[in-house]
Amino acid sequence: MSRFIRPYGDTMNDGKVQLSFTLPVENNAHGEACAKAYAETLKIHDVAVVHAETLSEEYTFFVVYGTASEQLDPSTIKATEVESDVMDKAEIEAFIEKNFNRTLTFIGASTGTDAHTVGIDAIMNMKGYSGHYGLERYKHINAINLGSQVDNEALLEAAIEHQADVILISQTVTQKDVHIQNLTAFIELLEAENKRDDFIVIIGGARISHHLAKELGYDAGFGPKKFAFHVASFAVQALLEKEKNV
Amino acid sequence: MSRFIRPYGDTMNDGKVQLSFTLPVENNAHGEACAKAYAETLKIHDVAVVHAETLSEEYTFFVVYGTASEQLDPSTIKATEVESDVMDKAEIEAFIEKNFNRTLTFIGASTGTDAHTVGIDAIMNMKGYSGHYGLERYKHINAINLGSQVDNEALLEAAIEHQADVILISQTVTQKDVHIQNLTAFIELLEAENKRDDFIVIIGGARISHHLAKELGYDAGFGPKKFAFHVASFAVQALLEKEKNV
Amino acid sequence: MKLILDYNIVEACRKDAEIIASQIQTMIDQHSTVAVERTILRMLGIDGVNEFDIPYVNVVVDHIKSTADIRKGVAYYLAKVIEKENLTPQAIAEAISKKTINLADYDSPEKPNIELLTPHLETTEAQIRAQKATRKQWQKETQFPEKYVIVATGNIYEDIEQAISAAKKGADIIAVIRTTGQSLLDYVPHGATTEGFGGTYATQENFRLMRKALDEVSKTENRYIKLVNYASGLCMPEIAAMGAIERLDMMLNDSLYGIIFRDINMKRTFVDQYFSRVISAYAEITINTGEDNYLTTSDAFDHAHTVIASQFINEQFAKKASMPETLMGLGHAYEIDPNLENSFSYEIAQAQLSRQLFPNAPLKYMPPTKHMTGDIFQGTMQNTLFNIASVITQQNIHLLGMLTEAIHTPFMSDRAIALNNANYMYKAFKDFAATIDIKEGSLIDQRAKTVLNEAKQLLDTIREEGLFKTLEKGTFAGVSRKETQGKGLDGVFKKANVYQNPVIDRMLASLKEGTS
Amino acid sequence: MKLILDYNIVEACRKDAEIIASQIQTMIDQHSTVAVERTILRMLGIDGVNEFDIPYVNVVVDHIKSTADIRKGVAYYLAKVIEKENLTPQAIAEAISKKTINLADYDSPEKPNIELLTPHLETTEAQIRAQKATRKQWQKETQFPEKYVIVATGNIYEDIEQAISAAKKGADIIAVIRTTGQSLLDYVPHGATTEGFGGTYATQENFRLMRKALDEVSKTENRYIKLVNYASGLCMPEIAAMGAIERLDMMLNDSLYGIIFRDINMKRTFVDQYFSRVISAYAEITINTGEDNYLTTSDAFDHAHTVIASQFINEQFAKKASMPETLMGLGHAYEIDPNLENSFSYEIAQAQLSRQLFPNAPLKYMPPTKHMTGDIFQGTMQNTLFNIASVITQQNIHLLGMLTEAIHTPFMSDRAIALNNANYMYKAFKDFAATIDIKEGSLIDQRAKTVLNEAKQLLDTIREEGLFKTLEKGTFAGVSRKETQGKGLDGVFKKANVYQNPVIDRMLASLKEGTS
Ligand code: B12
Ligand code: B12
Ligand SMILES: Cc1ncc(COP(=O)(O)O)c(C=O)c1O
Ligand SMILES: Cc1ncc(COP(=O)(O)O)c(C=O)c1O
Repeated sequence: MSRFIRPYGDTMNDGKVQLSFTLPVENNAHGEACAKAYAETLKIHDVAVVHAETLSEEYTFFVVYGTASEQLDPSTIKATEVESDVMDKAEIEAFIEKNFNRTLTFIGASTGTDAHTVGIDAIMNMKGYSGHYGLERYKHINAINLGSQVDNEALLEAAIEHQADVILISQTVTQKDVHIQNLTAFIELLEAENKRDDFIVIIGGARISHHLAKELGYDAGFGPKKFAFHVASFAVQALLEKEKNV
Repeated sequence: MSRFIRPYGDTMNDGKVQLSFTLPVENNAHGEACAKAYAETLKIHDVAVVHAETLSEEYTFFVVYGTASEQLDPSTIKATEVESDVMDKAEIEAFIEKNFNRTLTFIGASTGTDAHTVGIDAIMNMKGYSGHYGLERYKHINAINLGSQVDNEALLEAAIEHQADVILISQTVTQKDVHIQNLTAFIELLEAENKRDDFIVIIGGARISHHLAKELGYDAGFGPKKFAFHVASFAVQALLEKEKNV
Repeated sequence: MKLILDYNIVEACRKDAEIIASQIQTMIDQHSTVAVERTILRMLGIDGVNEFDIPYVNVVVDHIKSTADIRKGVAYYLAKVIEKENLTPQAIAEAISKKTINLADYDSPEKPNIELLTPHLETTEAQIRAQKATRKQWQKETQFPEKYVIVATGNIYEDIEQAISAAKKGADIIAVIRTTGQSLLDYVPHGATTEGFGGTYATQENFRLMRKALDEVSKTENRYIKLVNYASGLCMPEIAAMGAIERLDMMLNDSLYGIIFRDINMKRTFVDQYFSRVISAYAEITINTGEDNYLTTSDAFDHAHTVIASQFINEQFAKKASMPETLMGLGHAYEIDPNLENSFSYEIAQAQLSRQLFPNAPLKYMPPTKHMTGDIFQGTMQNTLFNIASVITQQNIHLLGMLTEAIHTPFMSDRAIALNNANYMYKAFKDFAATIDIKEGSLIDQRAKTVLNEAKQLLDTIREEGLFKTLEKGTFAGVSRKETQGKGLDGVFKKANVYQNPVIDRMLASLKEGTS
Repeated sequence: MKLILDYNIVEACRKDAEIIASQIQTMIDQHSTVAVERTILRMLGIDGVNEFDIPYVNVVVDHIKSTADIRKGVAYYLAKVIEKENLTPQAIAEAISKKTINLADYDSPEKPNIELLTPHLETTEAQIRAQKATRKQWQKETQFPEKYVIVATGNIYEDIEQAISAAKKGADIIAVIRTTGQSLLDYVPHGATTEGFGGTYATQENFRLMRKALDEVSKTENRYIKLVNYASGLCMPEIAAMGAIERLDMMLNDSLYGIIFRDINMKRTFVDQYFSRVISAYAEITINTGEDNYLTTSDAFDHAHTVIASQFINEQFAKKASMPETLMGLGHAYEIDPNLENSFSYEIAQAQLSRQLFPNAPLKYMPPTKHMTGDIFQGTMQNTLFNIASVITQQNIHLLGMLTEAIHTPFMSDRAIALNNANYMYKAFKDFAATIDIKEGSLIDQRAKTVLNEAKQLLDTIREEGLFKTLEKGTFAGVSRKETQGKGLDGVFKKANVYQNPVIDRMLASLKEGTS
């Protein structure tokens, strides 16, 4: 069903939005007028600059409320979502038992200079996160967590050495798109070594989405509020699919 | 000098903005995708939906960061500002002494059903506001504050009766533009009675700008952080101007 | 955490306040108002509007005012008509509207047979009792403190959407803010409405619609959600009656607010208030008083004692109306200037003082409003401090502060943020008050004592001069009002000898017997 | 507001920690590292990079490692060369780079005349003393608590813009966060840099540029603005020396952080840390330890005692380096889970415990990070509670929490909001702590006692097993590290008999005499 929506303040489709931004202008009437004009370039009208704060002589922070008249038909919006069924731990274990004649190896790391391990640990370690056990606790899964600051080269080497089925990469630092550079380099490395088809490769992190993963050439991407069972559900199904196609 | 600016996060012209809004969508991947798409209609790219909160089954609140690539040349932006010189209390008193042979009468009210008096009191009453005395304390000014909930008709009547030079109107409640309706009605009343040129008419309130005042046909408008001396500075100069033109 | 107070001073305050209220009560007992009379008509079952959209209760009262003798009261006339014509009150009202009956014709020296009204009153009373029973069934689920939010879209249907969202986010109480200006109307609008400014019309149909929606969400949330409106302005007792009938749970009800902020005549509203409090007591509706508003115009530090003094007076006014302390939602507010050094400590002194002075009252604690600005982040911090103060001084009716207070009436999301804020503070500070003592002689201790002493002095003065004089002097909120001015004075009249208000008599009797 | 503690337990903790630190100190005294040697070279005035952008200090040390005997130390070789060639240290380094000198040629059985290095060291020491004098002139203006914010744009010039804005909004301390990965570089990059990720390279030129900008803003603001960087990673003591020379005022400096979170070899970093703390003590630079980081991976409630135990150990490590308590910025953090009931009370117990255990230390208190989410409004509330906790437990170095912690390194506006938040809480809660007592037996009291007892037990265990074993067991932050693994181990060597570190000797002597 197609319908058009706008933001909602207190009346359907009133279009109310809040913005805040800093402009390199002085905090005076002219600066406020610039803030208003800038909000208007973003298709906001009836702009109220409700707060202007001096950050230094040449920078002012503004809080703005206004009305956005653009509309959106939600039925035209597709979320790029991981498409496999979500199973729980027991179901995944049964699935492996049924479909594979072996233990599956998942190898993971936080790569590059990224020292954040909490995310990858959440997925891989025994304890898990938020009450969801990590892969280490799954029957028929051999989970190898290389920790953090692992070079792309070292990760690939280890994956080959352990005959991994699935590679898991965590990236947390995203400033200046350092994660994109790092993730792109890994895919290029895989391709250069002619190994892209040897593994299911999954990425994750606070700013990682499935959409981004697909764009970069990965099999899947998982962001916040995703746990081991989400990741394993996808991985085992994707593996089966892959092995069928061989 | 013309230069182009964008919002500033941590690097000149990086275009970083923060938005928040509610959409009538469910809080799930599709809802987030809608939020992202909506932000994109507002010319924001690299949208990160950093927070999604369920308000009820069909409404979700989003906090979004992204990059606005529109740019603005501040030199093209003109702030509608009250153009008179700003004088202090003593200067205003001297100005009246020099230019008028009489005490000037200012009559003010919070009109319609508006019961907010703090704003008009801030301008008119002895005590003033934020350390700036109100008009009542000015030599050569007769300040008559009719208080709140004053009908447009009653205000005009009183202004005529007291031979007011200046009419001051305060409007605080702005929901559904009730202040615009009320202020438009007063100008229409003045014109219907052929009295528009008998007074300098000034409006004020938290959401009143000089820009709005001019649009509605008033002589000036004053918002937050404007005090009696601002208002009186404008009024006495405008009065002099008016009397010269007669 | 307790303040060590001199309870002799507290007792003296109560005594002063009792004398002050008694002085006014003498005046109240001698007068009635058009609003009181319309309320009696509503209790008799008269409802609806005529072809000119004028409520029948107004039609009847206006008719008596213009053609008969209002000083005798509506009960007098209706009893007479019923005796003669055997018509229902509604039919009488309709007949008056159609000008087929003239009440002046029923004026006669005989005493009216007021008992004839009893069956009609009983019908309404039964309805109110049923509502009380329904509320009681839920009440066990009610938790303290109660998180109170407002909806104010101007449109009852949007209000409902907003209220449901708020309830689902944890709100316990929903107040439908009234459109600006309704309090100055000398009638209650009729039907569902969608066009208010800064609030929604209080109409019986709107009450019903919202109560229905809240009953539904109460069921899904398995938690009773209370509904609030305003028994204030020129229709104060009528709205109290409507609320009793439609099961509102709380009513803003404070003459002093109307006098000071709405320029309503003091005699009018004191008389109206007395009746509305009797009704609310009968219907077990909690009232909210408006002392918090003083601090929106006067400085919260300098005028802290005016709030305390006014709470004492409001308490006595409520007692005169046979209201139990458990229904007295006395008001105060976190309006302390955030630029003041030690603002939090001063506020704790004040909030804890109110708490200890009125231990059985479900205190209503208002959030920062006056010092809120367009800086929504700063506003969030102000609301956080307020929430902390509310938890650690154990306030009951906790009005949530909106980060956009200085900008607009709340958006749905503003309310959600406010609820998150309060929920977080409840959790984080749960037992904090129990882990600390206030040192004697400390800033908080001394501040509380100073405020109490100042309140005592003020009450002494008011007792001596009388409340009318105090209001003229502008003691509360710096606003001066005269006994002989203000809106609605022409609706006040001295009762004739034959005057009777069977509603009040029955309710008071029932309250005294404890059978209500 | 004070906790009533058993100071016998406190003393026992200190004694345990002293033993633990002494065990490590034995190892430290027998070893040096490539970073230590490079630091000596820097103190001798060697600066700059060669045509391959390799710092001359690295050129020299690498040369010795590959062609001569690093176990004798750089001082040995330089003294020998100077004796023979009468070259400046810088000239020697350049000659080595050009391969016109081979230090192996200067190896000989005679004792080196280390005194020949003295004039060069004196030049650098004079520079450091001048910087101390400059700082002292300002210091009187310094106020406590100090509001500490980070800049982390990756570009030193943008960092400066951000720092100036922060200083103008009231920040007292500016930390330039270091680019991700620098700590793993075994050299210090050179020159002004504009390309970091999540932070900016620590280079001497960047230090200089920022110090200059802050000196200017200190003048306009009439308040000394302190500068912070990281003496951590594989170049720990070099950066400490650079900081001393360029008048940094504070340095993050904690081996345990590097071991646990950067997988740096423990022997390497303990040796490096000792030297860097001596330098910082000499230069009167406050160090910041990293206990707060433990709670980013371990739960703040369950592992509270690990923070306390580590603070005791860090205190003793600093004492071994002759550092006065007034320079020991021991770390802890408000990482308590906001979903925990009574989170605020538990946190107060913890923060006040640190405060009382280390009364003379300028404690470094870190804001919520782990439990921050994309909900910037909720984040504002979390930061508000943190700020309140900081004020009422009188923390000194108060790192401001950013509402966008979970999203990006701070924008200029994020920092301004953080400063407003802290300023507001300082004012509102100024004397709050003085007005309350913590009840004995209350939640806060009991919690503090429990944590102290647990810390004592942990210290007992560590004393018995040794710190190496403790680190292997993963006691801190749940991360396990082995003595024989980790980055930088190949840069550690046993000192030869002839080994001398004249920098450390001179500095310790001066610190002991109190003439530094
Ligand atoms: C803890 C933490 C640290 C700890 C890390 C300890 C450790 N052993 O991991 C310490 C203190 C060491 C640290 C250091 C630094 N940090 Co840090 N840190 C954080 C913090 C507070 C929490 C991160 C976290 O643990 N989240 C909890 C986990 C469970 O969430 P998650 O990672 O998103 O994981 C979930 C999903 O994303 C997914 N997932 C994650 N990985 C993977 C992988 C796969 C394969 C899959 C399928 C799923 C998956 O599953 C998880 C469970 O749902 C964040 C701020 C914040 N509140 O987010 C900053 C933050 C991430 N840090 C940041 C920075 C800049 C740094 C430093 C670089 C700063 C510096 N210059 O010194 C340093 C150095 C570290 C480095 N080089 O990487 C920035 C990153 C900014 C940006 N967007 O680029 C942040 C956002 C803080 C900030 N605002 O500045 N940090
Ligand atoms: C105090 C207050 C009240 C008090 C008023 C007491 C009184 N005697 O004035 C009380 C409690 C009575 C009250 C009631 C209501 N209020 Co009120 N109230 C406020 C509050 C908290 C502060 C307003 C204030 O005093 N500001 C301080 C003054 C000094 O600022 P100011 O008015 O902007 O004035 C300055 C300038 O604008 C200028 N100025 C103002 N007037 C004039 C006139 C002239 C001629 C000139 C030159 C300059 C000038 O000079 C002043 C000094 O710089 C605001 C929220 C907020 N924090 O802003 C809500 C607010 C204004 N109230 C609001 C509402 C809706 C109401 C009610 C209608 C709610 C209801 N339905 O019951 C009621 C009824 C009142 C009515 N019908 O008007 C809304 C308005 C929403 C909107 N934008 O439409 C607000 C924004 C709160 C909210 N978020 O919902 N309120
Ligand atoms: C006690 C009380 N009554 C009434 C009102 C407002 O309603 P009105 O002016 O519409 O009666 C308020 C508003 O805050 C109030 O506090
Ligand atoms: C004590 C300490 N040292 C160092 C660092 C980080 O710097 P790096 O990993 O770049 O050495 C931190 C980061 O929080 C820290 O707390």
